Amino acid sequence: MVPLDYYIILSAFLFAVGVVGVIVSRNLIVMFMGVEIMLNAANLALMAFSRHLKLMDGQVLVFLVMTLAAAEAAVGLAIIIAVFRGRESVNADHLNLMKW
Amino acid sequence: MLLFVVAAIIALAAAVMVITVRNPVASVLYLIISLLAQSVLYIQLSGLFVAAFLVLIYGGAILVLFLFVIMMLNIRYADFGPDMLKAVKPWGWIFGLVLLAEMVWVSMGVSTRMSAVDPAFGSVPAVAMLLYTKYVYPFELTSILLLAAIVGAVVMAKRGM
Amino acid sequence: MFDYLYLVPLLPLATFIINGLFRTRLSKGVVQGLAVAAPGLSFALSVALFFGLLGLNPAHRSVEQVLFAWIPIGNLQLDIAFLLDPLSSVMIMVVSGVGFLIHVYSIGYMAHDPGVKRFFIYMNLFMFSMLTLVLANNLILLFIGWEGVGLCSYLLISFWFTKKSATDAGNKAFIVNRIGDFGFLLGGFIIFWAAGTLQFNELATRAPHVFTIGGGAITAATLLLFLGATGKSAQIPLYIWLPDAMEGPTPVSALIHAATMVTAGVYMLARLNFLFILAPTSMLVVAIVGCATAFVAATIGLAQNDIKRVLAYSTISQLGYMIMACGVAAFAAGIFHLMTHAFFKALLFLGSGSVIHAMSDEQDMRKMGGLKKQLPVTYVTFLMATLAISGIPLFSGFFSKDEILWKSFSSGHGSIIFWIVGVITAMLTAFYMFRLLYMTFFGQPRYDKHTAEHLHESPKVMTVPLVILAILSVIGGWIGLPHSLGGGAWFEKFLEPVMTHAGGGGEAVAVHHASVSTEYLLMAITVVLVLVFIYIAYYLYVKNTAKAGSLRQSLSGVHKMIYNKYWVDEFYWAIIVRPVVNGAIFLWKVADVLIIDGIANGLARLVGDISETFRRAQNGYLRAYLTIFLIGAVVVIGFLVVR
Amino acid sequence: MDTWILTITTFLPLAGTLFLLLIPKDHHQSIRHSALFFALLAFAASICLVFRFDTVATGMQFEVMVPWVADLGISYHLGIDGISLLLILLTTFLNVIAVLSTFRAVQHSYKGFYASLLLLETGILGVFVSLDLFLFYVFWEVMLIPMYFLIGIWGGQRRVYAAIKFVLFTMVGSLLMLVAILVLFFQYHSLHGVYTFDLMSITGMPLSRDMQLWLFAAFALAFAIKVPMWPFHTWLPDAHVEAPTAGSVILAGVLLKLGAYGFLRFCLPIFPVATFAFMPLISILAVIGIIYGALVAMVQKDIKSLVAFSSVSHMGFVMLGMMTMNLQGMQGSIIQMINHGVSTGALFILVGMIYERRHTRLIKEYGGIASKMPVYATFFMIVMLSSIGVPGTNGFVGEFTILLGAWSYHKVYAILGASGIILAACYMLWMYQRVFYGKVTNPANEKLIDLDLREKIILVPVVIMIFWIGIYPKPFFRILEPSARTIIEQVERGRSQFEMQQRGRIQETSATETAAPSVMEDR
Repeated sequence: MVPLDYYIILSAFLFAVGVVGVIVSRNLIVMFMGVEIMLNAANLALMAFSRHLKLMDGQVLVFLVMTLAAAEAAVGLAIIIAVFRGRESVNADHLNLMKW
Repeated sequence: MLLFVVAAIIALAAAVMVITVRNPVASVLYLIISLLAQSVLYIQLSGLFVAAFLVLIYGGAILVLFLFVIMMLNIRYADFGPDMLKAVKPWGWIFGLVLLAEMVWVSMGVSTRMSAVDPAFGSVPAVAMLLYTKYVYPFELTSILLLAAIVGAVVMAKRGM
Repeated sequence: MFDYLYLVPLLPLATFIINGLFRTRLSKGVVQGLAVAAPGLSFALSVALFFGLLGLNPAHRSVEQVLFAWIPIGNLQLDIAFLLDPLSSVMIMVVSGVGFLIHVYSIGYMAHDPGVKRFFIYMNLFMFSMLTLVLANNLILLFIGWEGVGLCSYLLISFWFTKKSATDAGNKAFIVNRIGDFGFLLGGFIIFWAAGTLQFNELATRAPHVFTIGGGAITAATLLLFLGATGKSAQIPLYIWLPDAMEGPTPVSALIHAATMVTAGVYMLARLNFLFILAPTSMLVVAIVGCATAFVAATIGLAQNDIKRVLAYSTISQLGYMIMACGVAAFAAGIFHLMTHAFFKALLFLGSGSVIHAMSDEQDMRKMGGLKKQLPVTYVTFLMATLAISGIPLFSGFFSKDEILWKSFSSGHGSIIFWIVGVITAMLTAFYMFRLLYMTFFGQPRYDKHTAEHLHESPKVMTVPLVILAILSVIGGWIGLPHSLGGGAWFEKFLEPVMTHAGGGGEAVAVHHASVSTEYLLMAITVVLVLVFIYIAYYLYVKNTAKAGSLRQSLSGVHKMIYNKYWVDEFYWAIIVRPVVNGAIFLWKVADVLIIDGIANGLARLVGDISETFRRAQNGYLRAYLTIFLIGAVVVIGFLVVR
Repeated sequence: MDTWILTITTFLPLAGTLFLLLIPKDHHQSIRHSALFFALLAFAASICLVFRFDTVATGMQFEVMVPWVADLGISYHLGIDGISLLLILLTTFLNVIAVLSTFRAVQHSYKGFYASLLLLETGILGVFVSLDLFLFYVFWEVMLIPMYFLIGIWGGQRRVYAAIKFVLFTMVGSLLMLVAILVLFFQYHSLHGVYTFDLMSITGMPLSRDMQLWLFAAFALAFAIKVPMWPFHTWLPDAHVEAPTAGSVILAGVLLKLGAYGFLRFCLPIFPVATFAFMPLISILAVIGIIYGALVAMVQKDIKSLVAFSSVSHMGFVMLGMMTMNLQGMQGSIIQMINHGVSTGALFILVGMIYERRHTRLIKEYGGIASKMPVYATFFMIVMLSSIGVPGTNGFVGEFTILLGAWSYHKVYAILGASGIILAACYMLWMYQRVFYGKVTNPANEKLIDLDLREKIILVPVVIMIFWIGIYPKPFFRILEPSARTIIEQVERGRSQFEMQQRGRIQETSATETAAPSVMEDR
């Protein structure tokens, strides 16, 4: 049996990758995928704890997170489409009107 | 153990590729690979139902949506020109690593062994039972959430057409 | 019968309201008819009430009619209530009688004015206010009338509102009167908090018990009330508004600024005699102010050329007499003179109005002359009034003025100085009044051809009131024939119940150190001196007019001073009006805009500047925000981990 | 009926707001008429209050007490006494007038305008009826928002500046007041172990002298800004000049009264000791306000800001009367609030009428208006006379009783205050002369037309009120007397109890000494 902390540390690595992806990338879609990676990292941790504690509530939570991710992806992508239509770009740096 | 190591390496490597390749289509494909590897880990954690769900819904539906959008907007090797915020990239990496270190530092201490579990753990009926009894309200609420997301997405994407 | 007392002031109010509301719908004739009928009816009623009062025992000649409670708070119980006693009954007769005549006269005088309806509406409001003033049973209801007449005075002075000088004069009248009212109110406060009532009859019984004679409270209260009187009755230092008030139509000058309103101060002093008698210091001040005003105004009157201005200064001067009379505790004499003055001064103004009317609105006496033939009725009546005001024996003014002079000499509050100044004033009065008469009606015509063509005697509607007033000016004084001349001093007796409230009024009659022979002597001196000055006026302005010019030359310094009214207006302007206005501008521009608003806006700007520096962080770049977000997360987690 | 009548009155305008939201925005006519309908309905409801009101009883009437947030002791506690009753009447009355007066003045977004106006009315009425500090605070803040929009959207040139200034000034005060309310709340809990915001319970709560001073100051600042007392008045001219007519009417007519009402209802009864300590300060500020407002009004170039400064002066009278702590001054002060609401409200309406015709408020643009608009000039004259307190109009009754009361409190204040009536005559008459008298020199004024029927209908009730209060104010005094008496008694009793406690404590602590009893400051 693989120890719990292996999963958690893997989850931490995945999460960090997601964070870096969101920050470093300038492509809105890639940033979005960074968010997805973070969500999955959290899911993995949830699965591991669920197994460890022998409580299936964790799995239910994972299930709910996935539906949330689906909703978020749908709306997020719709926003990206709307932005792209207006600006002809998916560069996050072009969206800098939110100031002052 | 070996299975874990292989799957973990694939998942992590694919994730790194997601954020480093410049072609968004490739990114999506790498993400799918990462997800597949993670589903293996899910099965190893006796989450059969969730693992299936991950592959079907996440890999199948959500990421396909990503692909659709990328194709539709026709973004390939997006060249964004010079970076206006040069400081962001190094700081992002540095603090990402610090964050990682912190998380690892915290995770190191958790208990190691996992004991055996009932074979029914994580099976479809077991999860379903939980979903329709204890978590029936959140479950139903997610449907409303999804509905709202669909309406929102349609409105958002349709405007101006 | 006394139940109808309230109708006396209410009738003019009713016509005021009717005419005011339906001004556009009613024809000119109806408006005039109603407006004239109201004071007429009031007068009839007043006479009836007067006889009703005569039928009562002298001790019970005081009728109160409470209409409704006005301001009831705690122990402050003010009613809308009227008080009929000898004093107020005389006053309502004078006010409504003279008022009625002047209303009639106005029909003719204002016939061609486009604002005639408005004129009569204001006049009715005035009648109401004045009658309320004299009938009020408490100090504050009196104040309603007091300010009401002031308001009407303002409205009527500004009647020709397209003329800037008229509206300036209106404002001046109102504001100067307000200064007096300020004193009036404060005086009322002192009395209320000391005596717990403002109702005259109650006050009269309580005053001797709550105030010590010559005490600080009563002295302050009476002086403040007297400040009110100086405003309304145009005494030093607040007399300056009255000459300017001549900007109003002449009937207004006659009614408000000669016969009735300006005497309100005298009425008030007489009404509150029981208070003033308790404050000898105040009495002295009153007497001095009255005496000084009489003299100063008379000197100014010597050099004025505007016919109405001369009359205005004459009014101030005569009011000074009345005030002086009150100051020497001869309240009845003051009221007596008030009444006779109402007759002859109204007549003088109406006569001058007739002249002005005939002269196509010319008011400068230098452009008149020789009008005796063209305006016979006006001339004769004017002459009667002039004789009356100069104090020629048998005319009404003689009796009342002589009464005052005698009392100022003989009364316990009097002094020989008052008498001397009073006599000098009488001489000056005779001089300037005859100067006016001669310049207007005698000598060669000095008016131009155009005026001459339009020259005409006034219509019947104007001359009849003149004649009636002339008769009154002659015989009006006979009711107050003093003992020394074989009369019964009937007028004084009639007023006695009001004047002896405090027991002090008796003093006015009781002083008899001086013998009857002294009285004859003083009377004779006055009459002779007056006749001498009438002759001088005749000499200078009819016989030898060149002499008047050379006299003016030789006295140019004095002439300039009195011609310019001692520069009092300019003085007030420089030391009060200008500093106040400049101070106000300073307060606005500096205190308000610069300091207070500056602090408020400065604080706002400070906050704004601080946030200006911080808002630079909001550069709009998503990734910058995210980086900072990440740093924050790392720090927080790091803190939790390390801890 | 009696239980819910206050709630109905208070929330009728809110119902109107909601109803207006249902009407399509281009149906101008129906928007106006329904706004008027609801304003009239609220007025009718408040008239009902008068008939059910018991003028003899002391204490609150029509009380409703329903727990709202029971754990925190917040309750929906309504009730009125004579003071609130008159102010409620004033509010509903002026609101009808304000709605009527803007039938033509508002140029755009009618719906929002009337919705805000009605919402504002609910906020104001709420303040007058609530007897729970929390509820009071909620209404107090609710009121700000519609007023902000009224000035900020439908105002004049510098409307945004004025609106923000108004909101910031008010907020600064009310936040401090919130803190003070919370302090009271916890103080009550520490004394009695119960959480409550109920005014009736908090009134009479023993507080130390220092605590009273600080809390009084916090409350007083909020109210002083609202009144506005000198030197917190500078938001007022800006707000008035920029606000649309209806906004000015409500602002001057009712909003300013909230400050004075706050003093009466909260500051005085809750902090009796502090009241006596602050009396000289507030009186001095009031007197300064009277004279300062009048002087500055005299040199204004804009009619509206002249009227605004005259408000500062008039509200000075209100505060002076309140601080006299005797029946005459107190009742006069409340009557003066009504007077000021009626006559200043009317002045703003009148200015608004001419502004609609000429689109300027500068005095020098006018001159000779009396010959073009005689009816208008007459109305203006009547209202002006009421404003300068000519006897027979309402202004006199108020000023006279206030000054009479002030005289017994402190003669100097009375004298200085009375000098304000001289200055009032100066600035008003001078303005009247420059606007109405003289010849028409400005050709733009040649074509002015006189008032139409609607405008007369607006002004006639106001004029009736002016003379009613001036000639027969007895009904008003009768309604006020028990309430004014109650407040004075509360304050006096609170102070004497406090003094007795102090004396007791001193005697306890220094039983051996032959110390003289503590000398309390004498009023």
